Amino acid sequence: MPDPAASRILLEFDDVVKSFGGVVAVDHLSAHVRQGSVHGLIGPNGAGKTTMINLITGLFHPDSGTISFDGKHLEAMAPHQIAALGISRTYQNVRLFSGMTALEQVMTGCYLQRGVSLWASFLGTGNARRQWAKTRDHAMSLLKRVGMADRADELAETLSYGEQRRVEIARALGSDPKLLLLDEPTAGMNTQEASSVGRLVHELRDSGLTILLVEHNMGLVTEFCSSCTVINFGRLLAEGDPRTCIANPQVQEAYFGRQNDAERIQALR
Amino acid sequence: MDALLDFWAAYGSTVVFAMINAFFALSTYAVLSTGVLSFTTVVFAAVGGFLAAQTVGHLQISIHLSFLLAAIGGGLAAAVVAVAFLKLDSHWMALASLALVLITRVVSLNAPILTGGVNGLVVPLRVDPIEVAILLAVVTFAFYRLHNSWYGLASRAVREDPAVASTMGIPPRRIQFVAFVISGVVGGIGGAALAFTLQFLSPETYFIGIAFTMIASAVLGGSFHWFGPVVGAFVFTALPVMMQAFVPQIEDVAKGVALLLIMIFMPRGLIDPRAVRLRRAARLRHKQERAVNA
Amino acid sequence: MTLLNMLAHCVRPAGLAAVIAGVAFSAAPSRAEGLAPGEYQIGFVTENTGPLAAAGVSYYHGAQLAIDEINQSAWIGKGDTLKMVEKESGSDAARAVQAVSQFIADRNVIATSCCILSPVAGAVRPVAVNAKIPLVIYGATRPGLPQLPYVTSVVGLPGPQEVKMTKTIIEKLHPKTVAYFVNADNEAFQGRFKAAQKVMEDAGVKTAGVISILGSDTDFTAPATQAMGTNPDLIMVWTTQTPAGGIIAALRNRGYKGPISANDVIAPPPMFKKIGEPLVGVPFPVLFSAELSDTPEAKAFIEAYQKRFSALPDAYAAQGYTMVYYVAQGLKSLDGKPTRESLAEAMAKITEIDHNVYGGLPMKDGQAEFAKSLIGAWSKEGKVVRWDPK
Amino acid sequence: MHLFLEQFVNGWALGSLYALFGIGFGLVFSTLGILNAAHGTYASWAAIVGYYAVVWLNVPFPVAIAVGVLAGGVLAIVVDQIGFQPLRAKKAGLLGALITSIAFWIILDSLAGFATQQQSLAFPASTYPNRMVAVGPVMVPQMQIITILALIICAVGIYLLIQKTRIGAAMRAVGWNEVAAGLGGVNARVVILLTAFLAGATSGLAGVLGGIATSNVSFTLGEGLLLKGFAAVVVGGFDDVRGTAIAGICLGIIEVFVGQYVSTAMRDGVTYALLLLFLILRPRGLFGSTSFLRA
Repeated sequence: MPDPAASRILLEFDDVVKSFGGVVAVDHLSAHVRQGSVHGLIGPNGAGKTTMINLITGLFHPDSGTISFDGKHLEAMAPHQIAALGISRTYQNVRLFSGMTALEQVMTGCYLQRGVSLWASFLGTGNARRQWAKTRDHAMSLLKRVGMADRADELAETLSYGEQRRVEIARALGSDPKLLLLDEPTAGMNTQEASSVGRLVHELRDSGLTILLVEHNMGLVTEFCSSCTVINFGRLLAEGDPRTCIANPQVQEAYFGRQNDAERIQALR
Repeated sequence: MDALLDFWAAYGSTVVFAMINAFFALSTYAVLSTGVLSFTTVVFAAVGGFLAAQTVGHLQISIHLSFLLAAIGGGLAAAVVAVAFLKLDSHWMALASLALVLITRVVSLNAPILTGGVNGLVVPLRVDPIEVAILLAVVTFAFYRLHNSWYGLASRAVREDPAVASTMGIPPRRIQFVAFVISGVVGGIGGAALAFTLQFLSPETYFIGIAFTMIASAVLGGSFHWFGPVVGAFVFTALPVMMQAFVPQIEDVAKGVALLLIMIFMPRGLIDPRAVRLRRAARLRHKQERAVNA
Repeated sequence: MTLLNMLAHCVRPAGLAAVIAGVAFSAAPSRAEGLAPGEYQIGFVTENTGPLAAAGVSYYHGAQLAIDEINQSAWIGKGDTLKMVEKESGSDAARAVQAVSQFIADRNVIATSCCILSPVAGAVRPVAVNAKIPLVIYGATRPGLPQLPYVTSVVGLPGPQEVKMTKTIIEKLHPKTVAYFVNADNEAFQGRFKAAQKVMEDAGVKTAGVISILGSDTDFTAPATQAMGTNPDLIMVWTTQTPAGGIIAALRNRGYKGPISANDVIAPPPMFKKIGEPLVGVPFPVLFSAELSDTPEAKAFIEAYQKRFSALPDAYAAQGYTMVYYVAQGLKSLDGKPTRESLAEAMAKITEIDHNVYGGLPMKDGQAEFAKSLIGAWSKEGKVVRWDPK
Repeated sequence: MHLFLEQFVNGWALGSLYALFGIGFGLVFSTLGILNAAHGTYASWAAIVGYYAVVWLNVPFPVAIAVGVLAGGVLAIVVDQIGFQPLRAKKAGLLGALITSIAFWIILDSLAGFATQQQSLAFPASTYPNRMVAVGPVMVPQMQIITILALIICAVGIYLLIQKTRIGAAMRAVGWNEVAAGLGGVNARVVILLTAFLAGATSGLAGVLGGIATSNVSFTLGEGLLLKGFAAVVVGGFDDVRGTAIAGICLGIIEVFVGQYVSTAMRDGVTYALLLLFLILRPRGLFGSTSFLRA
């Protein structure tokens, strides 16, 4: 396994500013994510983490600054173009499509990998049918990978919250991304479920994926991330090794006020 | 068999109008299934209808060819409309489409060369109901294929959550553009079918009445499944006939009340795949629970 | 709720279709229903709801009255009687076509009658022709609608009565300029306007202005100001009923003192009740008027109508009445068992409707021609009188 | 010049009716998120009720207006509670509410037809102020002055209500998010009822005044107001009463001037083309500031 710390930079924020009606959400932020890493993005509530994810995926466009991915500038691109470059994501509060089964959700995630034109798919040509079956099998294997294969034909909204998160991750994997953005994938999960997500993250990294993980659970961050970025009020607080970052007094202050209480950090595990 | 012939003689025309309304409902469904509420089907129907009537009248082309022209005309009109409208947010688009319907009537009143104006337009040919039925079957089959293709999957995603769909690489505006063109083609065909059935067109023919029929049909039948609009169109067309048979004095009121009850008790329409799946899931859970208990 | 539950469980399309078909079948006309021997049905497409319901109800009442009279007096003879069956169209072409199709399917219906609006009549006409059933049009005025032998019309076409009134007005008032109000979305009134305008211009009366309005318009203060702004010697109103009332009221309210002429839409008594004073002295051409028509048939009709409906009949009621007598006359002329085709042939041969309230009603090529028209106007007391400019 | 002034006043009065109606229509759209096709029938019914109050009970003019306005408001509440409340619970969205409102349109319209025996009625001339008043060089009918004043009073009143009072703040909050409003101590139900009533009453006022001024009390009354009022709302911007009022007046004046100086046949075409242009080029209207994306 190549050393992530030495690998090339896959995603880079350079002096990015984004404000909403006078409120600055991301304030001259520069940061980067290296290829093959599991990179943690942490900060208190309202720090601008989700805004960053939305900027990367093109749902928001920065007021100034540049965001580059694999050498390409993202800031003027539409979300679907960015997705086509190989960036995929999940959402803080699960956003699955109502009325679709788990398998259909993941199939939809495979849209970019469908291999045939819409027209051929409509006509149902032999090739289109073969590709469809192939994609379907692939979607099933993704569901298996997140441990949801036996629930494939169930309506996603009838699944439990944790199960929905897994389906959402499988859907995000459908486009065969290079960079996966996970926005608080363990929110609302118990410790057991959370660490199984952590294991999944490692498996994915081992298969060559770069992962940007927005996470509140410090335990998970220190356990699974190889590097991290800490932000508050849209500004960079610390960067680098997770343990070092958390020990940073500024970070401590942002999270806990003036107290330096290691036990409370422990309590967050 | 006799009963069937009797039925056809009495209600054949109702069935034909139901089929025509099914085209309009499907046309509305085409855009609705990508999350766009648009009344422009009326406009596409007018384009298709007047185009078909005029080409048959002046160029003496066959009825089949004129159906093709109506489909193309409707599709082209839809492409133009889509380019202008797809910049707008959903609510505004609904309103803009309504404005376009109103303008269509003013235009058809004031462009007698194209539409016959206030005097109306006599359509010399009549379409065979069987041909309408075949055409509807073909169009419905096309919607079935669409539903089960990548486009169908993408359109459902765009409808449920366009932002999420776009981050999965599905371009919402492009899917909606395609939806508009489909809507235009089907609306144009429906307009031509209406022209060749009524055989007399006036500016009133393609107006608010169609807009309400098609939206009500699509939503009543169920706008989450390709077969919903067809069912809705048949129910909505048959409703006045039934009401006339049972409560002739207050048939309009009864029609409104029926519509209201359906909306209150089945807001997602008569054909709702989600409800079916939810019921199936509930049944399954029930069975499992019983198995566990036993 | 049970029906809804039923529907709710029938989400399977086939099941739903079966339910619809079942309900529809149960509503289908049954051949088994017994009819008295020699009883013939007229399928009447009513317009008792919708935008034209005010006139539609009058047509319907007139026809009802004629049926009763004919049956009571055994007018057809041979023991034959008439029965009217109605279906509502709400002035919608598609619904009218369906209604006529259902009449056609019912073997007991020997003739049909329909339509105030020309687009609706235009759509119904081919249906009747294809099915070879007599269709008598009672309201729509588009020229060329009759198609012998099946489609005939008892409506006065725009032209003669407008011409007559316009000539009289020129003679009596000597206007030099005229402003016209006309319905932009109604071909019948466009026709009447054009007929009047031609007479005016042929007589050297200049057009001061033509103001188009739409049938659904309600506010006429601005159009009234516009018309008055052209300083005409006369204002002619060729519009449908509600706009006509509104225009005349607006003109008078804004202080227009000059002469106004209108058309028979202001003749029905509810119009005077509604608009009142401003209508006084406004001339209108009318083929039938409860107050002016004085033939014995007309008087009997008026009396019977008033007795039955507690209201004076208007020109629409007279047309509905005429329609039924026209069909009855066709039946009367036939020997033995009439069929739809033989009735159509018989009706096409009729050159004069015998029983009419107009003092003579010739039929030419299936189209009624009104030889005599009257010029009426409202008096201060709310009676229609012969128009007298002084 | 004289004609120009007269027509200007005519247009202003006509536009005031559109604006009055539009304020009610827009209120429901921006606060409750309902595109209400039945809104026109509130105006028809207000006029019909006002008419019968005059004809049967001989009530004086101001009372007739009040009765009509009340009828419009109550009808709006009834429709809201029967038709829209169940949908709100099920989150059926814009489309479900639209279809429901179409159902109500059909029902209320045909009932209005029965109530008027399918006739168009008119208030007897003696029951309302129907003289002309000299305002500077032009003669203006009293009803036009009343209509113009009614709009000014209603627009200012509702604007102040929405912008300056607690209940108005609650209405705006409901417009944004019903759940948030519920949490913030605002009783969403009360706000919904109040909004419905206010909307029905304003449109009802337009109905009564229009019915009197145009000698047309019938089921067709509301339809014309609906289309033009809708245009006023869109051009003015949905969430701003000032915009609706100004846009309504402008539309009335434009309509009259197009009829007078351009072509009466194209009159409505110009109105709707303007509407479309506004939608495409400036979808937020004259004053509207927010979009409808409630993320």
